[in-house]
Amino acid sequence: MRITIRLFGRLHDLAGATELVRELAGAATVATAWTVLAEEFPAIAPYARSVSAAVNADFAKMTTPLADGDEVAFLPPVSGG
Amino acid sequence: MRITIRLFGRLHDLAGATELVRELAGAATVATAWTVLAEEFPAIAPYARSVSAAVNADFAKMTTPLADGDEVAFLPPVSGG
Amino acid sequence: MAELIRLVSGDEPGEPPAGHGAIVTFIGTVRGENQGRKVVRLEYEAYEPLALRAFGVIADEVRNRWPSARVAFHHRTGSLALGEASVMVVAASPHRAEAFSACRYVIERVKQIAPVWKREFFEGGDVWIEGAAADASDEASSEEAYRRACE
Amino acid sequence: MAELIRLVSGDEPGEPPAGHGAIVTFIGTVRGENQGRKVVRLEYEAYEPLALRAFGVIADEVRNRWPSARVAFHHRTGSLALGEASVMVVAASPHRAEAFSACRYVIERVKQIAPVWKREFFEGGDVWIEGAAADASDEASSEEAYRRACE
Repeated sequence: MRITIRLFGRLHDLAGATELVRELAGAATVATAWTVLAEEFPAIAPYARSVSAAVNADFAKMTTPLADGDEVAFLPPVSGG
Repeated sequence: MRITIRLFGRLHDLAGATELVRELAGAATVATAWTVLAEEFPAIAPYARSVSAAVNADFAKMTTPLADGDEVAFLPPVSGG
Repeated sequence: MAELIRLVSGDEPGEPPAGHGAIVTFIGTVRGENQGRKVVRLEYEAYEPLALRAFGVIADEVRNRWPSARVAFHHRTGSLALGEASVMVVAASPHRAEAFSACRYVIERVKQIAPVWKREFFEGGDVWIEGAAADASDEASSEEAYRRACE
Repeated sequence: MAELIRLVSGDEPGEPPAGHGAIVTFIGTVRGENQGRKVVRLEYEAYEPLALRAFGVIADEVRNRWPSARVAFHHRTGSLALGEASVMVVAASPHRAEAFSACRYVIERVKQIAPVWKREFFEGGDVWIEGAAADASDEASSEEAYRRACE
Protein backbone atom coordinates (compact mmCIF):
# COMPACT_ATOMS: atom_id res chain seq x y z
CA MET A 1 0.00 0.00 0.00
CA ARG A 2 1.03 3.56 -0.61
CA ILE A 3 0.82 5.98 2.32
CA THR A 4 1.61 9.62 2.84
CA ILE A 5 3.67 10.42 5.92
CA ARG A 6 3.60 13.88 7.44
CA LEU A 7 6.18 15.07 9.92
CA PHE A 8 5.83 18.00 12.29
CA GLY A 9 8.04 20.12 14.49
CA ARG A 10 11.55 18.87 15.10
CA LEU A 11 10.75 15.60 13.30
CA HIS A 12 10.65 17.31 9.92
CA ASP A 13 13.94 19.04 10.68
CA LEU A 14 15.57 15.72 11.57
CA ALA A 15 14.17 13.93 8.52
CA GLY A 16 14.64 16.89 6.23
CA ALA A 17 11.09 16.56 4.90
CA THR A 18 7.56 17.49 5.93
CA GLU A 19 5.81 15.02 3.65
CA LEU A 20 6.93 11.66 2.23
CA VAL A 21 5.20 8.96 0.23
CA ARG A 22 6.25 5.41 1.01
CA GLU A 23 5.18 1.90 0.01
CA LEU A 24 4.42 -0.50 2.88
CA ALA A 25 4.09 -4.22 2.37
CA GLY A 26 1.40 -6.49 3.87
CA ALA A 27 -0.79 -5.68 6.89
CA ALA A 28 0.75 -2.43 8.03
CA THR A 29 -0.02 -0.38 11.15
CA VAL A 30 1.13 3.04 12.27
CA ALA A 31 4.01 1.26 14.01
CA THR A 32 5.09 -0.25 10.68
CA ALA A 33 5.27 3.18 9.11
CA TRP A 34 7.26 4.49 12.08
CA THR A 35 9.75 1.60 11.87
CA VAL A 36 10.30 2.11 8.16
CA LEU A 37 10.81 5.81 8.75
CA ALA A 38 13.18 5.38 11.70
CA GLU A 39 15.32 3.00 9.63
CA GLU A 40 15.53 5.57 6.86
CA PHE A 41 16.15 8.49 9.25
CA PRO A 42 17.93 7.14 12.35
CA ALA A 43 17.97 10.65 13.85
CA ILE A 44 14.25 10.37 14.62
CA ALA A 45 14.55 7.00 16.37
CA PRO A 46 14.86 8.53 19.89
CA TYR A 47 11.29 9.82 19.46
CA ALA A 48 9.92 6.25 19.51
CA ARG A 49 8.72 6.68 23.09
CA SER A 50 7.37 10.21 22.92
CA VAL A 51 5.93 10.39 19.39
CA SER A 52 2.19 10.28 18.88
CA ALA A 53 0.33 9.72 15.66
CA ALA A 54 -2.70 10.63 13.60
CA VAL A 55 -4.27 8.80 10.68
CA ASN A 56 -6.24 10.88 8.21
CA ALA A 57 -6.20 13.82 10.59
CA ASP A 58 -7.64 11.91 13.53
CA PHE A 59 -5.78 10.79 16.65
CA ALA A 60 -4.49 7.22 16.26
CA LYS A 61 -2.41 4.70 18.16
CA MET A 62 0.69 2.81 17.08
CA THR A 63 -1.56 -0.25 16.64
CA THR A 64 -4.01 1.50 14.29
CA PRO A 65 -4.09 -0.40 10.98
CA LEU A 66 -3.33 1.45 7.76
CA ALA A 67 -5.01 1.23 4.37
CA ASP A 68 -3.83 2.25 0.94
CA GLY A 69 -3.93 6.02 0.51
CA ASP A 70 -3.91 6.84 4.23
CA GLU A 71 -2.17 9.93 5.55
CA VAL A 72 -0.13 9.15 8.68
CA ALA A 73 1.18 12.02 10.75
CA PHE A 74 3.89 11.71 13.38
CA LEU A 75 3.74 14.28 16.14
CA PRO A 76 6.58 15.08 18.49
CA PRO A 77 5.54 16.25 21.97
CA VAL A 78 3.35 19.29 21.47
CA SER A 79 4.11 22.78 22.74
CA GLY A 80 1.19 25.03 22.01
CA GLY A 81 0.17 27.88 24.29
CA MET B 1 -18.31 65.43 70.53
CA ARG B 2 -20.05 65.89 67.22
CA ILE B 3 -19.75 63.07 64.69
CA THR B 4 -21.10 62.48 61.22
CA ILE B 5 -22.70 59.10 60.64
CA ARG B 6 -22.98 57.64 57.15
CA LEU B 7 -25.26 54.75 56.34
CA PHE B 8 -25.04 52.50 53.30
CA GLY B 9 -27.18 49.97 51.50
CA ARG B 10 -30.26 48.75 53.31
CA LEU B 11 -29.20 50.63 56.46
CA HIS B 12 -30.00 53.99 54.89
CA ASP B 13 -33.37 52.68 53.73
CA LEU B 14 -34.20 51.48 57.25
CA ALA B 15 -33.05 54.70 58.90
CA GLY B 16 -34.41 56.94 56.16
CA ALA B 17 -31.13 58.84 55.95
CA THR B 18 -27.71 58.47 54.38
CA GLU B 19 -25.97 60.98 56.58
CA LEU B 20 -26.70 62.15 60.14
CA VAL B 21 -24.89 64.40 62.57
CA ARG B 22 -25.14 63.40 66.21
CA GLU B 23 -23.68 64.53 69.53
CA LEU B 24 -22.02 61.83 71.64
CA ALA B 25 -21.13 62.34 75.28
CA GLY B 26 -17.90 61.30 76.96
CA ALA B 27 -15.38 58.72 75.70
CA ALA B 28 -17.26 57.38 72.73
CA THR B 29 -16.32 54.47 70.47
CA VAL B 30 -17.85 53.21 67.22
CA ALA B 31 -20.04 50.98 69.40
CA THR B 32 -21.38 54.06 71.20
CA ALA B 33 -22.44 55.59 67.91
CA TRP B 34 -24.10 52.34 66.85
CA THR B 35 -26.03 52.08 70.13
CA VAL B 36 -27.27 55.65 69.86
CA LEU B 37 -28.33 55.01 66.27
CA ALA B 38 -30.04 51.67 67.00
CA GLU B 39 -32.03 53.31 69.78
CA GLU B 40 -33.17 56.04 67.41
CA PHE B 41 -33.89 53.60 64.55
CA PRO B 42 -34.83 50.21 66.07
CA ALA B 43 -35.23 48.76 62.56
CA ILE B 44 -31.46 48.66 62.16
CA ALA B 45 -30.85 46.85 65.47
CA PRO B 46 -30.82 43.34 63.87
CA TYR B 47 -27.66 44.41 62.00
CA ALA B 48 -25.70 44.58 65.28
CA ARG B 49 -23.99 41.25 64.51
CA SER B 50 -23.32 41.70 60.78
CA VAL B 51 -22.58 45.41 60.51
CA SER B 52 -19.03 46.59 60.01
CA ALA B 53 -17.68 50.08 60.37
CA ALA B 54 -15.25 52.64 59.05
CA VAL B 55 -13.90 55.77 60.69
CA ASN B 56 -12.75 58.58 58.43
CA ALA B 57 -12.92 56.24 55.43
CA ASP B 58 -10.70 53.57 56.94
CA PHE B 59 -11.78 50.18 58.24
CA ALA B 60 -12.47 50.28 61.96
CA LYS B 61 -13.70 48.05 64.77
CA MET B 62 -16.55 48.56 67.19
CA THR B 63 -13.92 49.34 69.83
CA THR B 64 -12.26 52.09 67.79
CA PRO B 65 -12.41 55.35 69.79
CA LEU B 66 -14.02 58.40 68.21
CA ALA B 67 -12.93 62.02 68.27
CA ASP B 68 -14.82 65.21 67.61
CA GLY B 69 -15.48 65.69 63.91
CA ASP B 70 -15.00 62.03 62.95
CA GLU B 71 -17.01 60.46 60.16
CA VAL B 72 -18.32 57.03 61.16
CA ALA B 73 -19.74 54.78 58.46
CA PHE B 74 -21.87 51.72 59.12
CA LEU B 75 -21.69 49.04 56.45
CA PRO B 76 -24.21 46.24 56.04
CA PRO B 77 -22.79 43.01 54.57
CA VAL B 78 -21.29 43.93 51.22
CA SER B 79 -22.42 42.58 47.86
CA GLY B 80 -20.13 43.83 45.15
CA GLY B 81 -19.26 41.81 42.07
CA MET C 1 -10.95 46.40 29.61
CA ALA C 2 -8.23 47.06 27.03
CA GLU C 3 -7.01 49.82 29.34
CA LEU C 4 -6.79 47.43 32.31
CA ILE C 5 -4.94 44.88 30.18
CA ARG C 6 -2.52 47.58 29.09
CA LEU C 7 -1.98 48.53 32.73
CA VAL C 8 -0.89 45.05 33.78
CA SER C 9 0.89 43.80 30.68
CA GLY C 10 2.80 46.94 29.82
CA ASP C 11 6.43 46.88 30.77
CA GLU C 12 8.47 49.48 32.53
CA PRO C 13 10.15 51.99 30.21
CA GLY C 14 13.50 50.62 29.12
CA GLU C 15 12.67 47.04 30.07
CA PRO C 16 12.55 44.31 27.44
CA PRO C 17 8.92 43.80 26.45
CA ALA C 18 6.51 41.06 27.34
CA GLY C 19 7.80 39.60 30.58
CA HIS C 20 4.21 38.75 31.52
CA GLY C 21 3.21 35.91 29.22
CA ALA C 22 -0.12 35.09 30.86
CA ILE C 23 -3.05 37.47 31.17
CA VAL C 24 -6.26 36.37 32.88
CA THR C 25 -9.30 38.57 33.02
CA PHE C 26 -12.59 38.31 34.87
CA ILE C 27 -15.71 40.20 33.86
CA GLY C 28 -18.86 40.07 35.95
CA THR C 29 -22.01 41.00 34.07
CA VAL C 30 -25.59 41.61 35.18
CA ARG C 31 -27.57 38.37 34.90
CA GLY C 32 -31.23 38.28 33.88
CA GLU C 33 -32.08 35.79 36.61
CA ASN C 34 -31.21 35.51 40.29
CA GLN C 35 -32.65 32.96 42.71
CA GLY C 36 -35.70 32.51 40.50
CA ARG C 37 -36.34 36.26 40.16
CA LYS C 38 -36.43 37.97 36.78
CA VAL C 39 -33.91 40.74 37.17
CA VAL C 40 -34.64 44.04 35.42
CA ARG C 41 -31.54 46.02 36.41
CA LEU C 42 -29.09 46.44 39.27
CA GLU C 43 -28.03 49.49 41.20
CA TYR C 44 -24.60 49.54 42.81
CA GLU C 45 -23.76 51.87 45.65
CA ALA C 46 -20.22 52.25 46.98
CA TYR C 47 -18.47 54.06 49.80
CA GLU C 48 -15.90 55.31 47.38
CA PRO C 49 -12.92 56.43 49.52
CA LEU C 50 -13.16 53.24 51.57
CA ALA C 51 -13.53 51.17 48.39
CA LEU C 52 -10.27 52.61 47.08
CA ARG C 53 -8.65 51.75 50.39
CA ALA C 54 -10.04 48.19 50.19
CA PHE C 55 -8.70 47.89 46.64
CA GLY C 56 -5.30 48.96 47.94
CA VAL C 57 -5.46 46.29 50.67
CA ILE C 58 -6.29 43.67 48.02
CA ALA C 59 -3.48 44.82 45.73
CA ASP C 60 -1.03 44.59 48.67
CA GLU C 61 -2.24 41.07 49.48
CA VAL C 62 -1.71 40.04 45.85
CA ARG C 63 1.81 41.48 45.90
CA ASN C 64 2.60 39.43 49.00
CA ARG C 65 1.02 36.20 47.76
CA TRP C 66 2.14 36.34 44.10
CA PRO C 67 5.11 38.72 43.82
CA SER C 68 5.38 38.12 40.06
CA ALA C 69 1.75 39.04 39.34
CA ARG C 70 0.33 42.44 38.48
CA VAL C 71 -3.36 43.18 38.87
CA ALA C 72 -5.76 45.95 37.92
CA PHE C 73 -9.45 46.04 38.71
CA HIS C 74 -12.47 48.25 38.53
CA HIS C 75 -16.01 48.17 39.94
CA ARG C 76 -18.78 50.24 38.44
CA THR C 77 -21.49 52.00 40.42
CA GLY C 78 -24.93 53.33 39.59
CA SER C 79 -27.64 51.69 37.51
CA LEU C 80 -26.63 48.78 35.29
CA ALA C 81 -28.76 47.13 32.63
CA LEU C 82 -28.81 43.39 31.90
CA GLY C 83 -25.62 42.19 30.31
CA GLU C 84 -23.57 45.19 31.38
CA ALA C 85 -20.26 44.56 33.13
CA SER C 86 -20.22 45.51 36.82
CA VAL C 87 -16.70 44.42 37.71
CA MET C 88 -13.49 43.71 35.82
CA VAL C 89 -10.24 42.18 37.02
CA VAL C 90 -7.07 41.71 35.01
CA ALA C 91 -4.04 39.78 36.24
CA ALA C 92 -0.78 39.30 34.38
CA SER C 93 2.15 37.12 35.33
CA PRO C 94 5.08 35.37 33.63
CA HIS C 95 3.21 32.04 34.04
CA ARG C 96 -0.44 31.15 33.91
CA ALA C 97 -0.91 29.55 37.33
CA GLU C 98 -0.19 32.80 39.16
CA ALA C 99 -2.28 34.85 36.74
CA PHE C 100 -5.33 32.60 37.22
CA SER C 101 -4.87 32.55 40.98
CA ALA C 102 -4.30 36.28 41.37
CA CYS C 103 -7.33 37.07 39.19
CA ARG C 104 -9.60 34.73 41.11
CA TYR C 105 -8.24 35.97 44.44
CA VAL C 106 -8.99 39.58 43.56
CA ILE C 107 -12.63 38.96 42.65
CA GLU C 108 -13.12 36.85 45.81
CA ARG C 109 -11.63 39.61 47.95
CA VAL C 110 -13.61 42.34 46.20
CA LYS C 111 -16.77 40.41 47.05
CA GLN C 112 -15.61 39.92 50.64
CA ILE C 113 -14.41 43.37 51.65
CA ALA C 114 -15.13 46.09 49.06
CA PRO C 115 -17.80 48.46 50.45
CA VAL C 116 -20.13 48.02 47.51
CA TRP C 117 -23.82 47.15 47.73
CA LYS C 118 -26.07 45.77 45.06
CA ARG C 119 -29.75 46.57 44.89
CA GLU C 120 -31.62 44.21 42.64
CA PHE C 121 -34.67 45.46 40.78
CA PHE C 122 -36.69 42.48 39.63
CA GLU C 123 -40.14 41.99 38.19
CA GLY C 124 -42.36 42.77 41.15
CA GLY C 125 -40.02 44.54 43.53
CA ASP C 126 -36.49 45.24 44.65
CA VAL C 127 -34.15 43.91 47.28
CA TRP C 128 -30.75 44.79 48.72
CA ILE C 129 -28.40 41.88 48.25
CA GLU C 130 -26.24 41.22 51.30
CA GLY C 131 -23.24 38.95 51.28
CA ALA C 132 -20.22 39.04 53.53
CA ALA C 133 -19.67 41.19 56.62
CA ALA C 134 -16.80 43.36 55.39
CA ASP C 135 -13.75 42.83 57.60
CA ALA C 136 -10.54 43.64 55.78
CA SER C 137 -8.41 42.37 58.66
CA ASP C 138 -10.12 38.96 58.97
CA GLU C 139 -7.42 36.39 58.16
CA ALA C 140 -9.94 33.59 57.75
CA SER C 141 -11.74 35.25 54.86
CA SER C 142 -8.46 36.10 53.16
CA GLU C 143 -7.43 32.45 53.51
CA GLU C 144 -10.78 31.35 52.11
CA ALA C 145 -10.22 33.58 49.07
CA TYR C 146 -6.73 32.10 48.72
CA ARG C 147 -8.14 28.58 48.89
CA ARG C 148 -10.62 29.41 46.12
CA ALA C 149 -7.77 30.84 44.08
CA CYS C 150 -6.28 27.34 44.26
CA GLU C 151 -2.66 28.11 44.91
CA MET D 1 -10.81 38.76 21.74
CA ALA D 2 -14.00 40.83 21.65
CA GLU D 3 -15.30 38.39 19.05
CA LEU D 4 -14.56 35.39 21.31
CA ILE D 5 -16.28 37.14 24.23
CA ARG D 6 -19.30 37.82 22.04
CA LEU D 7 -19.38 34.15 21.04
CA VAL D 8 -19.64 32.88 24.60
CA SER D 9 -21.66 35.60 26.27
CA GLY D 10 -24.22 36.16 23.54
CA ASP D 11 -27.59 34.59 24.20
CA GLU D 12 -29.75 32.53 21.90
CA PRO D 13 -32.17 34.60 19.81
CA GLY D 14 -35.38 35.11 21.75
CA GLU D 15 -33.80 34.28 25.11
CA PRO D 16 -33.61 36.86 27.88
CA PRO D 17 -30.11 38.36 27.81
CA ALA D 18 -27.19 37.82 30.09
CA GLY D 19 -27.63 34.38 31.60
CA HIS D 20 -23.85 34.09 31.77
CA GLY D 21 -22.76 36.51 34.47
CA ALA D 22 -19.10 35.48 34.64
CA ILE D 23 -16.63 35.72 31.81
CA VAL D 24 -13.03 34.60 32.27
CA THR D 25 -10.43 35.02 29.57
CA PHE D 26 -6.90 33.77 29.19
CA ILE D 27 -4.37 35.34 26.84
CA GLY D 28 -0.94 33.85 26.33
CA THR D 29 1.64 36.24 24.95
CA VAL D 30 5.19 35.79 23.69
CA ARG D 31 7.64 36.39 26.54
CA GLY D 32 11.00 38.02 26.03
CA GLU D 33 12.74 35.48 28.24
CA ASN D 34 12.57 31.68 28.51
CA GLN D 35 14.84 29.53 30.68
CA GLY D 36 17.48 32.23 30.68
CA ARG D 37 17.40 32.73 26.91
CA LYS D 38 16.61 36.10 25.34
CA VAL D 39 13.73 35.29 23.03
CA VAL D 40 13.56 37.19 19.74
CA ARG D 41 10.38 35.68 18.29
CA LEU D 42 8.42 32.44 18.16
CA GLU D 43 7.18 30.40 15.25
CA TYR D 44 4.15 28.21 15.73
CA GLU D 45 3.39 25.29 13.45
CA ALA D 46 0.13 23.36 13.63
CA TYR D 47 -1.40 20.31 12.01
CA GLU D 48 -4.54 22.25 11.34
CA PRO D 49 -7.26 19.63 10.64
CA LEU D 50 -6.11 17.62 13.68
CA ALA D 51 -5.93 20.80 15.77
CA LEU D 52 -9.57 21.53 14.96
CA ARG D 53 -10.42 17.98 15.95
CA ALA D 54 -8.49 18.37 19.21
CA PHE D 55 -10.33 21.63 19.90
CA GLY D 56 -13.61 19.74 19.37
CA VAL D 57 -12.52 17.07 21.87
CA ILE D 58 -11.70 19.79 24.41
CA ALA D 59 -15.03 21.57 23.86
CA ASP D 60 -16.86 18.25 24.39
CA GLU D 61 -14.93 17.61 27.60
CA VAL D 62 -15.87 21.08 28.88
CA ARG D 63 -19.54 20.44 28.05
CA ASN D 64 -19.41 17.21 30.07
CA ARG D 65 -17.55 18.65 33.05
CA TRP D 66 -19.27 22.08 33.23
CA PRO D 67 -22.63 21.85 31.41
CA SER D 68 -23.41 25.49 32.19
CA ALA D 69 -20.17 26.86 30.70
CA ARG D 70 -19.52 28.00 27.17
CA VAL D 71 -16.02 28.28 25.80
CA ALA D 72 -14.35 29.67 22.70
CA PHE D 73 -10.64 29.55 21.96
CA HIS D 74 -8.14 30.28 19.27
CA HIS D 75 -4.45 29.52 18.68
CA ARG D 76 -2.39 31.50 16.22
CA THR D 77 0.27 30.03 13.94
CA GLY D 78 3.24 31.47 12.07
CA SER D 79 5.79 33.97 13.29
CA LEU D 80 4.95 35.96 16.44
CA ALA D 81 6.85 38.92 17.82
CA LEU D 82 7.44 39.59 21.52
CA GLY D 83 4.27 40.61 23.30
CA GLU D 84 1.95 39.23 20.65
CA ALA D 85 -0.85 36.90 21.78
CA SER D 86 -0.43 33.29 20.70
CA VAL D 87 -3.50 31.78 22.33
CA MET D 88 -6.80 33.07 23.66
CA VAL D 89 -9.47 31.30 25.68
CA VAL D 90 -12.82 32.70 26.76
CA ALA D 91 -15.20 30.94 29.13
CA ALA D 92 -18.62 32.17 30.24
CA SER D 93 -20.91 30.71 32.85
CA PRO D 94 -23.72 31.84 35.16
CA HIS D 95 -21.27 31.73 38.09
CA ARG D 96 -17.58 32.48 38.34
CA ALA D 97 -16.27 29.18 39.68
CA GLU D 98 -17.23 27.29 36.52
CA ALA D 99 -15.97 30.07 34.25
CA PHE D 100 -12.54 30.10 35.93
CA SER D 101 -12.33 26.32 35.90
CA ALA D 102 -13.46 25.89 32.31
CA CYS D 103 -11.05 28.57 31.11
CA ARG D 104 -8.10 27.06 32.94
CA TYR D 105 -9.07 23.56 31.81
CA VAL D 106 -9.13 24.60 28.16
CA ILE D 107 -5.64 26.12 28.21
CA GLU D 108 -4.27 23.09 30.07
CA ARG D 109 -5.82 20.74 27.50
CA VAL D 110 -4.67 22.85 24.55
CA LYS D 111 -1.13 22.55 25.87
CA GLN D 112 -1.56 18.81 26.40
CA ILE D 113 -3.14 17.65 23.16
CA ALA D 114 -3.37 20.35 20.48
CA PRO D 115 -0.96 19.48 17.63
CA VAL D 116 0.87 22.78 17.80
CA TRP D 117 4.64 23.20 18.00
CA LYS D 118 6.61 26.22 19.11
CA ARG D 119 10.02 27.03 17.68
CA GLU D 120 11.85 29.56 19.78
CA PHE D 121 14.28 31.94 18.11
CA PHE D 122 16.55 33.39 20.74
CA GLU D 123 19.74 35.42 20.70
CA GLY D 124 22.25 32.89 19.42
CA GLY D 125 20.08 30.16 17.98
CA ASP D 126 16.73 28.45 17.85
CA VAL D 127 15.14 25.44 19.45
CA TRP D 128 11.94 23.44 19.10
CA ILE D 129 10.09 23.46 22.41
CA GLU D 130 8.63 20.06 23.28
CA GLY D 131 6.12 19.52 26.03
CA ALA D 132 3.55 16.76 26.38
CA ALA D 133 3.19 13.66 24.21
CA ALA D 134 -0.20 14.39 22.63
CA ASP D 135 -2.68 11.67 23.57
CA ALA D 136 -6.25 12.90 23.41
CA SER D 137 -7.60 9.68 24.92
CA ASP D 138 -5.31 9.64 27.96
CA GLU D 139 -7.61 9.93 30.99
CA ALA D 140 -4.75 10.74 33.32
CA SER D 141 -3.77 13.92 31.51
CA SER D 142 -7.39 15.03 31.30
CA GLU D 143 -7.70 14.45 35.05
CA GLU D 144 -4.50 16.41 35.62
CA ALA D 145 -5.94 19.32 33.65
CA TYR D 146 -9.13 19.05 35.70
CA ARG D 147 -7.12 19.08 38.92
CA ARG D 148 -5.33 22.25 37.82
CA ALA D 149 -8.68 23.78 36.97
CA CYS D 150 -9.47 23.32 40.68
CA GLU D 151 -13.00 22.05 40.48
